[in-house]
Amino acid sequence: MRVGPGAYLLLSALLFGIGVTGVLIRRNAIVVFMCVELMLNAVNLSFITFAKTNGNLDGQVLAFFVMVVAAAEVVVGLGILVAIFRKRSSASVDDVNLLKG
Amino acid sequence: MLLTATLFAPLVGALLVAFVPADRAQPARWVALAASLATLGLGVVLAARFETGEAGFQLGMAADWVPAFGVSYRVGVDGVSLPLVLLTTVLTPLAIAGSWRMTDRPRSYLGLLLVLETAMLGVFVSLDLFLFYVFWEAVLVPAYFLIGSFGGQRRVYAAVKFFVYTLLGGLLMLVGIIALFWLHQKATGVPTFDYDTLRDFDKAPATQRWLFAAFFAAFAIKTPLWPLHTWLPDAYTEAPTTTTVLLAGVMSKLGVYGFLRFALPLFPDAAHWFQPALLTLAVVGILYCALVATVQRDFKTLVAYSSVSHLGFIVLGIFAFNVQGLQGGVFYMVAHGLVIGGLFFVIGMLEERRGTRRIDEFGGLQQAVPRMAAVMLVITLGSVALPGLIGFVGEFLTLLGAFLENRAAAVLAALGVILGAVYLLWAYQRMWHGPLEREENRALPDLTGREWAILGPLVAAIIVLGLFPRPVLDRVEPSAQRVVEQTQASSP
Amino acid sequence: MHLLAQATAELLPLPQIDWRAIAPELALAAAGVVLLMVVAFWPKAGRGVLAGLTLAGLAVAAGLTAWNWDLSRVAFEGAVSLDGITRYSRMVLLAVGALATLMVTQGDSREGEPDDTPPEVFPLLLFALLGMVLLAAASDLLVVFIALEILSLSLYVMAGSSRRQAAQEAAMKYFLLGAFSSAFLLYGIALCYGATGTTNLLGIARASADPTGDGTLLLAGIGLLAVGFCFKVSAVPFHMWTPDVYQGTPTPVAAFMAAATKVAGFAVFLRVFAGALGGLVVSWRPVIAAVAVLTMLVGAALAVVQTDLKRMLAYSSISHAGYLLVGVAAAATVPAGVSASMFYLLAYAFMVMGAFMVVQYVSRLGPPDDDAIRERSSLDDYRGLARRHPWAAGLLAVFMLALTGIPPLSGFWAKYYVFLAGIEAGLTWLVVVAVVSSVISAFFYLRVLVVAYLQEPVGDAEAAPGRTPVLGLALGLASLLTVAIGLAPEALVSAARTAERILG
Amino acid sequence: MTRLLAATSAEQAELVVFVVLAPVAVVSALGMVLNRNAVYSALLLVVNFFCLAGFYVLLEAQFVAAVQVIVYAGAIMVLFLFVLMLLGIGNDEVLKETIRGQRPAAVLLTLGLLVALVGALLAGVFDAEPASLAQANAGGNVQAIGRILFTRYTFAFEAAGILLVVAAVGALVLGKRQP
Amino acid sequence: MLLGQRLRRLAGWLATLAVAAAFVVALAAFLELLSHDAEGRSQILRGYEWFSSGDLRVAFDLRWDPLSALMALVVTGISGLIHLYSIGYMEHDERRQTFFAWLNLFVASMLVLVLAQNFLVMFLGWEGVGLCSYLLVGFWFNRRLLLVNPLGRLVEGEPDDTHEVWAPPAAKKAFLANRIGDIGFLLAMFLIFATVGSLDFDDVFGQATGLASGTATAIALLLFVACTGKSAQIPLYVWLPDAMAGPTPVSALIHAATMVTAGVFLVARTHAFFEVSGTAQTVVVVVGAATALLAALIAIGQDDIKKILAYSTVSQLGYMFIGVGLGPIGYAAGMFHLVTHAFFKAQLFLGAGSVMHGNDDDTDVKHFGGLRTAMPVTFWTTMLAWAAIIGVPLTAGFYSKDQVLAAAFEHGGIGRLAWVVGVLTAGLTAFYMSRYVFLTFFGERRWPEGRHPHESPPVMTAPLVVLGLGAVVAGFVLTTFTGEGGRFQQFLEPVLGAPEEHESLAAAFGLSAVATGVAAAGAVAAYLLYARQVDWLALRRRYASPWRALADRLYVDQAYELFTVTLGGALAAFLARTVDQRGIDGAVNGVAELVGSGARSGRRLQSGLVRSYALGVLGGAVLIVAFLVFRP
Repeated sequence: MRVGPGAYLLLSALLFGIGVTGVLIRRNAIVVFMCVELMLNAVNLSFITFAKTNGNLDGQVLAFFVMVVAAAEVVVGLGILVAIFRKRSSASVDDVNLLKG
Repeated sequence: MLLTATLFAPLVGALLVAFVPADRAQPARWVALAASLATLGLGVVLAARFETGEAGFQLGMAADWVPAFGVSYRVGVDGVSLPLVLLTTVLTPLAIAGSWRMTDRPRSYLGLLLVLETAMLGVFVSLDLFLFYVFWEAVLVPAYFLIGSFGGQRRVYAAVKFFVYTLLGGLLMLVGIIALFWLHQKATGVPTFDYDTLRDFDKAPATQRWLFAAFFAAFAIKTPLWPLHTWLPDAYTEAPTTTTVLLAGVMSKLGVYGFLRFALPLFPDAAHWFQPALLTLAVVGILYCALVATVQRDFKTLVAYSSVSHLGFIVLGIFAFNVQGLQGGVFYMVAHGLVIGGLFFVIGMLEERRGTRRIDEFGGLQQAVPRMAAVMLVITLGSVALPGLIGFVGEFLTLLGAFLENRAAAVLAALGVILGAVYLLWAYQRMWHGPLEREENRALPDLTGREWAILGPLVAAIIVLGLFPRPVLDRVEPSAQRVVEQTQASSP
Repeated sequence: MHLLAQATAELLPLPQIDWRAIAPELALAAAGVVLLMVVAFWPKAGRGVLAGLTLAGLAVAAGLTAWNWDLSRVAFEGAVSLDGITRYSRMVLLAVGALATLMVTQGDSREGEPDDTPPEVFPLLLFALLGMVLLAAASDLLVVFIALEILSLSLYVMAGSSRRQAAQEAAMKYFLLGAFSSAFLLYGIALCYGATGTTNLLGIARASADPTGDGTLLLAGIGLLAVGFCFKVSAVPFHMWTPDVYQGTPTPVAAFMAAATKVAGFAVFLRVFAGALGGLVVSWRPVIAAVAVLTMLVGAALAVVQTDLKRMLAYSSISHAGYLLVGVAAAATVPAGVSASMFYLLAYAFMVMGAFMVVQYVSRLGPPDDDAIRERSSLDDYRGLARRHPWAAGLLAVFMLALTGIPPLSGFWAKYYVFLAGIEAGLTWLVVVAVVSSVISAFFYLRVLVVAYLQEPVGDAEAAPGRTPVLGLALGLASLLTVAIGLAPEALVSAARTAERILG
Repeated sequence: MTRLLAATSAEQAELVVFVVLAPVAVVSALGMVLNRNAVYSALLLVVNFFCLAGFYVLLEAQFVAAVQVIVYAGAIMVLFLFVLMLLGIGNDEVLKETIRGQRPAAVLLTLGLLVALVGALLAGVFDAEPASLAQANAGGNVQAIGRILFTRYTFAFEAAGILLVVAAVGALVLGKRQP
Repeated sequence: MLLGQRLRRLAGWLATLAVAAAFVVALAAFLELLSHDAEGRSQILRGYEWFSSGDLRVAFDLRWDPLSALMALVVTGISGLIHLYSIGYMEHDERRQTFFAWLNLFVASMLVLVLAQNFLVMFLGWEGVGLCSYLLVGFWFNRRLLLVNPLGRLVEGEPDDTHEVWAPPAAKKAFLANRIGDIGFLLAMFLIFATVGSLDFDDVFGQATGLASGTATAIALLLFVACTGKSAQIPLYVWLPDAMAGPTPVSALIHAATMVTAGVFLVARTHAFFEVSGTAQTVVVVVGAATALLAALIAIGQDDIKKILAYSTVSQLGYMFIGVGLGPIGYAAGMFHLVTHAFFKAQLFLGAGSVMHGNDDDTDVKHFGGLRTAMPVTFWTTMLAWAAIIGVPLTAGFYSKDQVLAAAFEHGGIGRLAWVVGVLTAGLTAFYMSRYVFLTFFGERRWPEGRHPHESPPVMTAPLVVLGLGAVVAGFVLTTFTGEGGRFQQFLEPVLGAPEEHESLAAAFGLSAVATGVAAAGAVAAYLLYARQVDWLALRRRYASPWRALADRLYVDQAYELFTVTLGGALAAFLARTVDQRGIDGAVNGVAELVGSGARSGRRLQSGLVRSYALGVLGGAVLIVAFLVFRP
């Protein structure tokens, strides 16, 4: 009995799904954004696992790049959220629907 | 080269009109008229240079346009298209003269009329399927604006309906054209839209049917064939009358011309396969629209329906696949163009005078405007195909052709001839005969010099071509004969 | 010293940098940085100056593109590949960038209002372009992902930097959904990597070619990749952000998004699906075809009921994405699919930018109102435009007819070419759907003309839009291109033909 | 003999760690999603990231694990918390759903996605024998990563640089000039 | 022919001279024709080619043979006189020149019709005369004319004894009825061309004998349809009485003497087909006989003098058709009756016109009486014509009618039936014509106060005299040479062929005696009823319902009206309002509406909420991935 890559992949998929659900059901924009981060990390887990199954390090490098991208995204994203919050002090994604139809 | 000049002269005229300062209406009118007359002149030269008795295309010109797509600029006329070209070049100046009094943005109006002329001429002379399609769609734009921005009450509805309806047909035809092009390229490796090439390369009957159906969509809607006709009464009725003259006089011929020039020679087997269906549609259209016309209250709508009915005869003649039918069909196109043009012109003049087209607003007009009544009578009789007038030759030949091919169809269509007399004479009686009861009708002025200049040529043509149709018929015959041969089904 | 160099060399072999291959990108990056410096250290620099510098940068990049024109190779160990798609998209993107720069310079704020975009928008525009050209050239999924993020982040910021509330809402929606979908894309990359052991497109192509294993994992990855790309090109059902974002963001930015994002998105779409995954076409073609059908019909149908021109253009851009997807579906088996799509992108880019330019022009009409939450782009603002601004109306007509696909305007050839490709690929049914969709779309394009031409103006004459020389120039260029391509498409078509061979 | 024992013990160790960490990761993730207080959510996410770091170690990705702890759990999450505090929106969020049918739809679709993904994994590399990264990691994981990072991934690396510039500019633009 | 206002007064004379000239030319040509022997008696004048298509060639060729010569003479002669008459009759009409222009146009078309050498040119004339009839009937397009209510002001609930109608509807009715017939002509031509491959008379009749009887029957019947239209036979006769709305000279020329006989001429001209098909002949005879009887009956019930004459015309045409329907034996007789009828019926109409002229355009026999003193010339000439039509021995009518009946009797079979009907009709004819004469010229004066009946000017009476004499003499002149194998028949033989054998004189005498007797009985009955002091109005009231049946033309017109106007109109309205607008156009707009509603509902999905958009993304992703993973 040992831990195969399948376990990690399943876990990663599970975390990804949880992240997705979070995005869909949370209203606080920042929490939604956190859920996106969770999704990215779930993917990272897959990358690392695949790196092991494939026996090369590319996966790890990819995971590294993903972190860089995530960092950049966070900066810009939080910037936008802050700007919006300044206009009308609510962080609920449901409150922004001037544009529809 | 001459043909190209004829083709684009109106477009040049339109540009010149556009450069006339916005506030000067009169010069714009003169420029437009001059341009259209110049086109007419070129058309006449064209006819003079035309070799009677030649079946093939003449006076043509060919040049690459988009070699990457195998699209070329190839134009030419034969006996079938020449009369239609002339019809177009004749009606346009008259239409421009007819809109002389128009005060609402005359510049744009006349410019659009000229653009429309070029587009329609293009359809008649294109010998490259792609070029043909381009002109085919190009017709829509000026027509749309003419109907939509200068028309009557429900003009927007009419214009959009017309545009969308026709566009649907056109695009389906485009699919057909592309498919044909692709089949040819796959078979021979040569990418080309050239008319003759695509006609001579043989296609499996099954394929032909699909392609024919695609072309049918465009032509049947444009003609229009029953039951695809409902855009037409709206469009004709709402359009300003001089536009209606061009729509009914020339544009309605595009569809039948398409059948004659493309659908038949390109897909002979399919044409035979579809023949019964088309004859049926034509006959139904003839009778149905004639009946519907009888109860119209607006004379313009009445004439619109009559036009659908008459085009049924043309389709009947074309799908008779014999020289009488085809020749008669082409002659009928010319006749119908002149006659219905005249009808709409007279309506327009009445509308100018009285501001209405409702039949029951008139009555006894012959007393007030006897000359107009006389002219109208000639035109009406031409429309009911009285022997000796232009309408008869076409109707006789088309019906004869149909009779030789399918007796039942011809007999039923002949009933349409009676109905045609019914609604037109009844309308004539209600508008021009009887007592002059309405006060506002008493003081109507009779035809002015300008109006004589418009109607005179038409009436003359209606009578002269009725008694001496051969100048037209002789030029048509060889080409019609050729089409008949090309339409022979390869596999009986 | 020498020894040290040797030591480091064997310890860490210095990478081969193929400078020439990425020269245009470098130029863009450099220009971007320079502009940043200018904005930072010379706050009083007018928009004219910035615009001039931007255009200069674009010009240099264009020059380098031309210099690289017949360069055809895979550089950076398969990270980027220079082939037809790359250079064609570079050309189109740079042109679009130039037009967008002009629009931004004019701005859509009236006299007496502060500019609604900060000066940083110029460098951001350049960086966005950089991301797009990279995306078009990327032949490694990682580079694809990074390039995608570069352009997305720039666009988020450009959208959000407007003072208008609607713009910020648009930015937030775009950002959240973009991040969400890029997570899917990333998962797709992960699965592809897991299935093939590499993210390099050439490697993936090689791996997908050999029949070991049933490739389900790879297919799942492909599906997720498709999700990511479809989101970027706003295909149904991943389109819902599009109308809100286009309507909310400042018109120049919206135009830039509509034109440039599509170009880049479809470039990569083609490279990945038609190129690397061409071997699996039988598996993914149904998906793309289905998405295409949905996209064409939904886009056209929803556009019919819009009352705001920007929003309507957004839906129209959705339906156009549908036509392009027809090209993509065909591309794997028919080379014409690739060139058709590229040509379509070219034609579409200028048409849609032109349309947005007219919107920008009209949005400047009327009295200034500083705290408007969004610009005036309601159809009612176009009533009787022909009477008061005949030229604007005329150009609007040109662009609308081109978008409808009326010959002889550029849009017609584009549509024709895509239809041709579709029929060649045996997707005639798809083409017929496209026909139906374009008939539906005629309704709303005409509706604009109806409003502009056939309806009487409401209210008294609005204040003049002020002098708009730059916008006028941009409009002139866009319309000129639209008409010229329509009359003589030959050169650009044959140029597109060179894109048919996809390297890695 | 001893090597064998060692090997098995290593595997057993991996098993133990996994069995311990996996539930924690899942629970923390669920907690993050379900907790009505944003701050707690953030903290739970941090926990989750630590677990992930643990997995990375198990999967012979020491460098990434370190970056995960430093960059993610450290920098990024701190940024999140900082913004939460700044905007003072750490307070409780009403969890009542307002969009009709959103939650069931969300859950169902997520399950659907999971089913599809799991299907793919099962068909794919599910029980593939994990290759060893031994020779790849020869000379240390960090060195190895550095090597390919600066050879095969040079271009991506430079691109990432641009990305960060954009992010910086973006933060600048979004942060300044608010009335 | 449209002359300026100044020349208006001259117009009539010019027109008359033109026709007279035509007559002279025709006469000359006729004499020249007589100079040839039988074979040489059909000459063809080649004209230019009208149009051609494929193997169809149509040229304006004219034919001059005994038949056409005969018709040409009748047409030009009679119309010359009527032109002259019209000068006086139309004196006070300000659109005289138009009138004469159209009248001449008519003569021209009629000549084209009779001289044509091929079917299409004949059709040209055929439709041309129809057009002229349309124009001339509707000439007073805006004048009220009074139609007499047959019951007079004698039935309760009849406020007025007249009601107004307009000429235009009558004109239209005439044209349409003709149109229906013309379609028969058209189809006949198609069938001929389809089977024979030419429309030239020589080619066609050359091959006619070789035709399958089925085809021949079809052609013949189609042609006969045309005849029923043009010559007012059952079922298309209804237009002729209405056509009386036109000026009386028109009625005389077109609707009595010339145009309406074109049908008879057509049958004679195309006899080849009828001979091949016995069926067609039978049909012609039966229709002719039925029409003769029916029209004669209806004529009894009419009070409008022009209507009486109109129905009489219809009835007499029936006789002619009986004649030409019988085959070679009857052609000559039919044509003979055509000629004589032209004389006396023209006279009767002109006489009636003269009566109206002298009585303020009144047409109601009830308002006349005792006019013989007031208008002697009119009276006497009318009496001559009367004698002719009822067949007083030695008058033209006697001879021609007698020949028709004799031919019918001798033909046997259906001919015998036709003979019986013919004799019966002769009696009825005598009755209603006598009624007309008695009520108009005899008895006490019934015209209203303040009316001063007066004789017409010589320009009108002169033609009356000529025609009246003609009515008496024509028959005599022609028959004295006729009888057995007489000139007239011989003259026509080259065209119509010769009958087989001749009837015995005795039988012929017996037959004519019977006919004459019956006619005399009819005349006497009329005399007893209308010329004595019988209160015929009282009788009319007592037998109101049978009378009304006659007066209302046995309800035939009403039936037609119900069928065409009411039902046809309803159908058209249904098609236009329901099928076209709701059905077809509704479907078209429905599609558009469908798109619109679909879009509106789709719009609701676009809620503006990020999370629903995300849901969309996820949904799409699930579908795509699931499809790719679990590939069908």
